Amino acid sequence: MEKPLLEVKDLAVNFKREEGFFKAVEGISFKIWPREVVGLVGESGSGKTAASLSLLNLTSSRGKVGGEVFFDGVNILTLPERKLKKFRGRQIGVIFQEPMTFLNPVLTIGVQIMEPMVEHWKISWGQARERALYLLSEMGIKDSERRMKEYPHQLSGGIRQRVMISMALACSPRLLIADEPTTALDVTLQYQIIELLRRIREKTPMAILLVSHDLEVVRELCDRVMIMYGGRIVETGGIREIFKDPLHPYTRSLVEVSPSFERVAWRLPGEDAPFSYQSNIPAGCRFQHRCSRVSRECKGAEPSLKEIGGKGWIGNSFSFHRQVRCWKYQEGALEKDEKPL
Amino acid sequence: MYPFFSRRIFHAIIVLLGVSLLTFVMMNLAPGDPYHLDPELRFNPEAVARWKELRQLDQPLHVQYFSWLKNMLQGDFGISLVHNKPVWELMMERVPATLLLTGTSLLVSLLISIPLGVFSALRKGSFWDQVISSFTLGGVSIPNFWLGMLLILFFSYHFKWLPAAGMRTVGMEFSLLDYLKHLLLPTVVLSVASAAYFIRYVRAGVWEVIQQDYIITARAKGLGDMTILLRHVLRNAALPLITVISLHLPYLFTGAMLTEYVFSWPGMGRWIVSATLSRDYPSVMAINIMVAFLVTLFNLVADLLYASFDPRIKYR
Amino acid sequence: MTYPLLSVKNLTKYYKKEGSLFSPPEDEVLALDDVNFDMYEGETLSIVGESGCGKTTLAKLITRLIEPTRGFIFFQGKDLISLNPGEMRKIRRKLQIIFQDPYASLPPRMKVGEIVGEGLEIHGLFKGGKKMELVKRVLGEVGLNAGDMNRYPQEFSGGQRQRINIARALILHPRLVVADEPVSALDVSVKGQIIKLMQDLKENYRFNYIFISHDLTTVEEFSHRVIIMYLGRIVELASTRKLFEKPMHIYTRALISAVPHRKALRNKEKFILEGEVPDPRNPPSGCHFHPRCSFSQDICQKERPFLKDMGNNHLVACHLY
Amino acid sequence: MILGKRVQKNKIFIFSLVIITGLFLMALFAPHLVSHDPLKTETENWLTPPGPDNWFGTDRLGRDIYSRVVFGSRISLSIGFISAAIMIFTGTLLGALAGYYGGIVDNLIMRLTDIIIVFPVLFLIITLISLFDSGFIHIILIIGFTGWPVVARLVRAEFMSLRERDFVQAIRALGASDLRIITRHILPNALDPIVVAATLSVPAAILAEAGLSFLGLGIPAPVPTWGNILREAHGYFRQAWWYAAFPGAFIFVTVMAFNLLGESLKDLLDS
Repeated sequence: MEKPLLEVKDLAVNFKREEGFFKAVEGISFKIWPREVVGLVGESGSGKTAASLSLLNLTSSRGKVGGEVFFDGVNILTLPERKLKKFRGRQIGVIFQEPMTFLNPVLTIGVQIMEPMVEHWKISWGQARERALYLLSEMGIKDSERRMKEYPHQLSGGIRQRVMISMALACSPRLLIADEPTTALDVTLQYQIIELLRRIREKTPMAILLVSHDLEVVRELCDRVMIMYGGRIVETGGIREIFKDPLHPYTRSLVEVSPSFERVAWRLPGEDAPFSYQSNIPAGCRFQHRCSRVSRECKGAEPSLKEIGGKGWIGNSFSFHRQVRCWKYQEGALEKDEKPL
Repeated sequence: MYPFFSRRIFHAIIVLLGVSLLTFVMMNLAPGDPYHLDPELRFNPEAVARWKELRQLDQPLHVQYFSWLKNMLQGDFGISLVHNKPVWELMMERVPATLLLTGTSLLVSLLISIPLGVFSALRKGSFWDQVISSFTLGGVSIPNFWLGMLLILFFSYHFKWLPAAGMRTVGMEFSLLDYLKHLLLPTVVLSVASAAYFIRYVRAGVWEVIQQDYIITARAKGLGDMTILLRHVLRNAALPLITVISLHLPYLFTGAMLTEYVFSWPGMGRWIVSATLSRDYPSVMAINIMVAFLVTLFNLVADLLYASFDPRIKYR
Repeated sequence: MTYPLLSVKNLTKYYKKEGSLFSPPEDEVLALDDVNFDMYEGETLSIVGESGCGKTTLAKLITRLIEPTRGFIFFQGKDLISLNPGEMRKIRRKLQIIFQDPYASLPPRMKVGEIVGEGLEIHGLFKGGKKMELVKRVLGEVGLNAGDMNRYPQEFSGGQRQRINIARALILHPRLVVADEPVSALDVSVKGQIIKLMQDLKENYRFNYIFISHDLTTVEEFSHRVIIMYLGRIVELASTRKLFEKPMHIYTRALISAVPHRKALRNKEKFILEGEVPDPRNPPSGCHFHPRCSFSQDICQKERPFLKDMGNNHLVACHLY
Repeated sequence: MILGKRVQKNKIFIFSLVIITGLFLMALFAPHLVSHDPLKTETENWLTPPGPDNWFGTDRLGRDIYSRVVFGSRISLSIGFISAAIMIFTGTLLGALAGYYGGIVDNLIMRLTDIIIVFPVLFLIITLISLFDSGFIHIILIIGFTGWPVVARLVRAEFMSLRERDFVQAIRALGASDLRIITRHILPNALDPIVVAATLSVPAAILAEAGLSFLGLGIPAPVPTWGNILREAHGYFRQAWWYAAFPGAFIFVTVMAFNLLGESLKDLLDS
């Protein structure tokens, strides 16, 4: 059987703040298999971006990353910076959310696409140029020769995001982390980028971790999804199961707004979490303040991430479990939940 | 790109015209008439009238301004009331000395401040960063004329290593070493404040750049630290520094004036003080115009440099 | 006689900085090109389009936060553009705006009570205790507590801040509220709550609102009519039901196609657009949409299509019809 | 509030405040602190080194340098404060008008600023002083009215960006008048950088006055100012190091204290 490409164990990210540490991500564990496309969904502040960037130790200097990240069996978090650099860009590529700020304004996009190849493959700029041109045309950019000489501010939003993707794919990484790749774009462009990612997914033997706040985007591309809330994973499962039968109340609130959701909506009574919810973590379930079905046990202790039901399969080689972090499912209380309130 | 250049040059011309107008207004605010200082003219109305006619002082103000401006453009700044020599000649004797001093210290302070500032930003909060920050605080706070006196006390009077005054040893034949020796202390004194000021900006600028999203991108590509620093950080941090230098220039001249005074450096700074004390208005105004002209010129060059380095401006 | 609550005639806005001696003349940027529509009492009108379509410009023009290049805005029969600043300030009581960004739209150093009550003070309506009482009541109505009056905006989440914004606008009992993407900065689970709140309040306060959005799905539930905009122009205007049932303009169809997993469209043809919205500094000739339109003909490049009534007040600007 | 806690934690802020308060008290109670009449000459005691009778030594006329330095603080601080106040007031007013109204108003004000700013400050001050004489009031006014352009540029930039912010637009949409928008909404939010600029203007004014006096263009002798003492010391300091050391050190410490205060204020207000 194949080994997982990425195995994350107990990942934690803490940010140093004036008032002490603030836990952005706490105890996250998951695996990504080769060629698999996994979604990581959560609202702003849920820790999804911190979690994805911490895989390569790219959080700012104030962020402390804990836990283990095995890439192809190597624990890359324990590597010295010098060796970790060999993974960044080469084994794992990253697409960022806002192409305008994540591209260097004073360098031509050509240089920015070529530099990871020059760095990792030790090839000449001339050789890198060939591949850069190829990548740009693969991204559907016409007159790539001219584009190579342009600066980010001269490009439109859609082209910038394509440049960003070319950059991440430059060294043919084995894992692609895409952090909200469509969020900054207009609706019709989002669609184009999703289609582009779908094509890339079919053409390259690359695994993708797609980070997004939008379950619909994830649904378009992913096999499997993990839902985060308050720095924790609250539910995981195959994308179809999640849409058909969301277990965690938070997941349910996300799925309910989907136009295709056909069941009775619960409607969350609670407001979105007050902005400091992470510095002031409640005892018990983190979702309790917004949950419509909160009971006494939810306020006592935090539920664990529990495996539910049998194994799911991706293709026929990788298996996974459905998991949920909610008291309702801790003691086989499944039936109770089936009836809408 | 060319519209930007021509507009910028036009702007500089407008500023210079404003400068000349302001100077002209100040000159006309001068109490009494300059000829009052001349005992021969003082009690001789006919001579006064002739004197006035000669200098076109009987014309309306705007005519006077334009003829003054015309003269000035031809290098005629009038006659010094004290030295009885054309101001232009006096200026040509002194401008090079000031430019030598300010130029050297600008260069020195940049050579010191860029590496220190970059280092400080990369190691923000470290022991050495704090040492450098303390130095910059002292540097911007210390009155440079006092610093000059202290240095003279130590290096000239106490240790007798370096000369305390002038540009060269009087009566000695030209020697580069002698020049450099004379230049050393004034340069140090003048550079301290500028270096401190530049370090702060370089530090803040580099720190800001390394917070930017595109630095995360560069790191995510697995680039080496040196590549990131040189290609991604410094290129972006260097641009604002050009502006900072040009904004700092007037302060450099102010510092030069005091430094020249302390070290008896034969430049414009010392001259404007003596000219002011002796109410030699043509000289005072000429110096003002000259300095403002130099600053404007440098600002213009800085802006054009900035524009040709920053792709975002080039295409506007 | 009944006249429309709001009537927009030939409204055009170019952003342009006149080149002076000292600053560069900037290229003319097209924001709004000859826009016409009426809005009637009791209706909720939505304006939908992507970035650069002029929807935010339109919001700012209607509330006269910026001046139009050409055109007229009649509000309750009055020509807003001709009003002098004093008259305009008075009429603002009836004409409110809610901004997109809940973080930027509240003054950071004022307490919520002061923020919400400021409108009353400006218009000299209530002061002191009476004012505070009213503020308390309105805060209650938008789902906040009286105790929140003494807190600062930073202490609230995005959704709560948007509630404060709504309270600030509603305390003056406006006739028309222009809501410029009020929920697009909010998380998915909060969006619905804010929209529901606005609908509930509409019943109580009897105001009308223009809802601006980039997202067609958001507006489907509650708006009576929808305007679709593209690069400064209205391309389609119809009742919500008709628009979703029978979208006419290719752009509208593409917008609807872009909504993932829309049941209604699952079996219908999908329109996927190539390319991007063109540069508004240099808009295409003729129909602004023609470079991205797969049905583009010669005429589309030459002539601008005007809005045509296809029956039942379904207006579309396209040479195909 | 949180700011209060941060103030307590910021030792530099407290330290600089203590020094400045000390200097203030010194200026205020100068007559009670001195051991000698700062103007009384005792020629037989000229250039005495520091000792129990004359803590900072005596000058070329036998005057007590300590007493002169203490009295000098009155001039330095009052010039520093009043000139800085003029700079801030003028700069804020003009910067606010330019930034809020834009257009012609902005163009006129900014062109004036451009023109003044290319003159090195001290050159301009000296020139003006040669025209108006160097009385106490004149010096304060001249330093104040030549220092505003920097403040004006800063305030203008703040106003321009605040004017476009949503919350200001929202107040405008409520029907508020320009005066209300400027005073109640823009100014309070632009206050932080103005406060910092004000703190940093004081040492700039103090240095300008000291430099002026040092060049002999400041307040005429025999009034003791730190710059004046340094000027007199210029001819004597090789024999009498104390002549220059003490007044200079006082300028240094005062300027540094204000710079520190400004820096720490910036840190406090930024976060």
